[in-house]
Amino acid sequence: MTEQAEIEAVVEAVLFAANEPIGEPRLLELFPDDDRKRVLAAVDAVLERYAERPNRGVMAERVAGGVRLATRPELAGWLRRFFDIRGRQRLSMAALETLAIVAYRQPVSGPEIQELRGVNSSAVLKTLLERRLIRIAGRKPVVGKPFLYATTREFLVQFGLSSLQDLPPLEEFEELAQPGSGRAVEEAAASSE
Amino acid sequence: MTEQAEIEAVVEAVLFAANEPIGEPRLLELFPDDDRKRVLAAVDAVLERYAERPNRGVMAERVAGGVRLATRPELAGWLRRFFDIRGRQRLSMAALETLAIVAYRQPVSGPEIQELRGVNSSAVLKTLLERRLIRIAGRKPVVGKPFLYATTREFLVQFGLSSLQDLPPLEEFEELAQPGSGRAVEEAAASSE
Amino acid sequence: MTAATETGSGLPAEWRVRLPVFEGPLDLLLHLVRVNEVEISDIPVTLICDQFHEYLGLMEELDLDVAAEYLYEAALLIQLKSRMLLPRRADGDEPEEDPRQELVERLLEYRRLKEASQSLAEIHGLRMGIWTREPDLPDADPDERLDLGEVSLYDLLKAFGQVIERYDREHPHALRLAVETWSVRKQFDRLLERLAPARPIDLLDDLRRRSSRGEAVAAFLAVLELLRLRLVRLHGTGAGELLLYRTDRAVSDEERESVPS
Repeated sequence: MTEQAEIEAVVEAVLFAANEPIGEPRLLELFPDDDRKRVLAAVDAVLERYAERPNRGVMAERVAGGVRLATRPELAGWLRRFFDIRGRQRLSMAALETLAIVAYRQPVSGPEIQELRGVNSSAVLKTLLERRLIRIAGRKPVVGKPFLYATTREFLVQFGLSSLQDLPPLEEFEELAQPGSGRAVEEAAASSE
Repeated sequence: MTEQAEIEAVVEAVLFAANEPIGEPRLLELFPDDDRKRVLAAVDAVLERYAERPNRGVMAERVAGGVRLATRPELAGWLRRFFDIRGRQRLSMAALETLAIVAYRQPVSGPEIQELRGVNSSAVLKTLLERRLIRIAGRKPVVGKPFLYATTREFLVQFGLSSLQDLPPLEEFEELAQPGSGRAVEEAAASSE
Repeated sequence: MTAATETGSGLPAEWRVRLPVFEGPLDLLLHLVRVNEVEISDIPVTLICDQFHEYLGLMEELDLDVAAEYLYEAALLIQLKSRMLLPRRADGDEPEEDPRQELVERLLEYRRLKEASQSLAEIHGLRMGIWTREPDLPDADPDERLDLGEVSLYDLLKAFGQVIERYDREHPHALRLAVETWSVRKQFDRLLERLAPARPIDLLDDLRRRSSRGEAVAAFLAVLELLRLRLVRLHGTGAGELLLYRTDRAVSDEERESVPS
């Protein structure tokens, strides 16, 4: 049996050193079985310790099936200034469109993506592969055996999702797309100004 | 003038992201001159926040030239255990290269792999055997009778392949990596800040 | 193509000054639906078709490269426009299919996709501002950075590409020929795998495709072995091809072992 205080310290230290989301199972592996409840309580205690407050610069967040420590997004401007970095390159709209298709339709093949977007998407797919946001998930058993694509754990991390179930539901968009809906008319009016 | 709470948050975020000790002068540079006292107070507040307590895994300490956040040295044993376990689920680039050679040239002998990679690969081969990604597929009937290596079912599962025939030829990868269409390249480049 | 005259067919006047750029033809169509304040489900084909062509005309005026995808869509629209002009049958018990149906579905689908990607863009914009630390790994091999659960086929291919590239760089061609030894058995296996019943391969063509003289020699020796074991037969054609046919015989392990490796 391990002291509750020590378990909390270990959990905090692991999250600090690991720089990636750590799921409870990996933390539980470190301790004897009868510490189980204490480990789970320690994770909650650390989450609480790093809860968002105006004077906190670091937060604990649940992403990709684990917990990780990271800076609060609101401080981005300050950090960019301090480290004198312009920040990572943002994804283009083309890349985000392609990523959305992969996220919602996975596993999805290159030709299917091209069909949905109406344009050739191979360069964008390469960008997403290089940024590890998508991966090749096999081949589709049709003529030409095109690659199938799926999202990665890195995608969940970068978009702050606990799992794919956390994606904004597509039904919402379906509703919005209903002809005559208030939102669509509003949009049309706004863009015609 | 900046709010005390915000300065504290910025100082904590900077120390977290920096991976090295940060001195007060560099922190002071971020803020207008009349924030001076508040910045120094914020550093003290963060030092206090990360003061050593039995349930804390991270501490703030003054070291040569500044303040840094680090895991408490008493926890080193726990961290080593954590990273040891994690290491078993990781692959080095060397291992991935070797795995790729086995995949594409199987059955292939140790000396042949060494010839292609230019370095001794026996440690890496051992790792790959342990992870069950490759197997020994006999001996090559040449001087020294070196082992021949081939990939396993586990390998197919890992890479989402239904059979070795699905392994894409290198040319297909080159197509993916260098799409010829100007339009597609344009798309990838059109990423805006 | 519709002339982009001063009156035009109703594209916003400022487009003549600053032409917006779209992600593709569907994006342009969706935008035209918006600026005209019409419903996707009841799209005025003639108007949209004319404006689409006018946009392409503006692109050409500006010497912009009009991508093939736009031209393809333009052709579809012309086809649709002409179908809309055909008289519809008034009789018939079955409800007539709207020729626009397919276009409508594609646009609705694309609009959903647009909405989804915009919400991803918002999340992306916010979360780009999150910073993490470089991990400190006590005693860990800093090279062990690939998470086995995350390594994919793309990484594997890339790794193999790197090996080949490095090897070629470090081994000037002449030297490599001297070092390389080509396995006859490997060529034997390769040919057997390639040879499907009733699908002959052209021997000369196959030999020409070998990466080096050494490999071609090994492949030729492998063919001799295949002939010896009556696993293939060779058939010369009038056109000067040498066709290699797979016979019905199965290959035994002992026979395979007898081929020099």
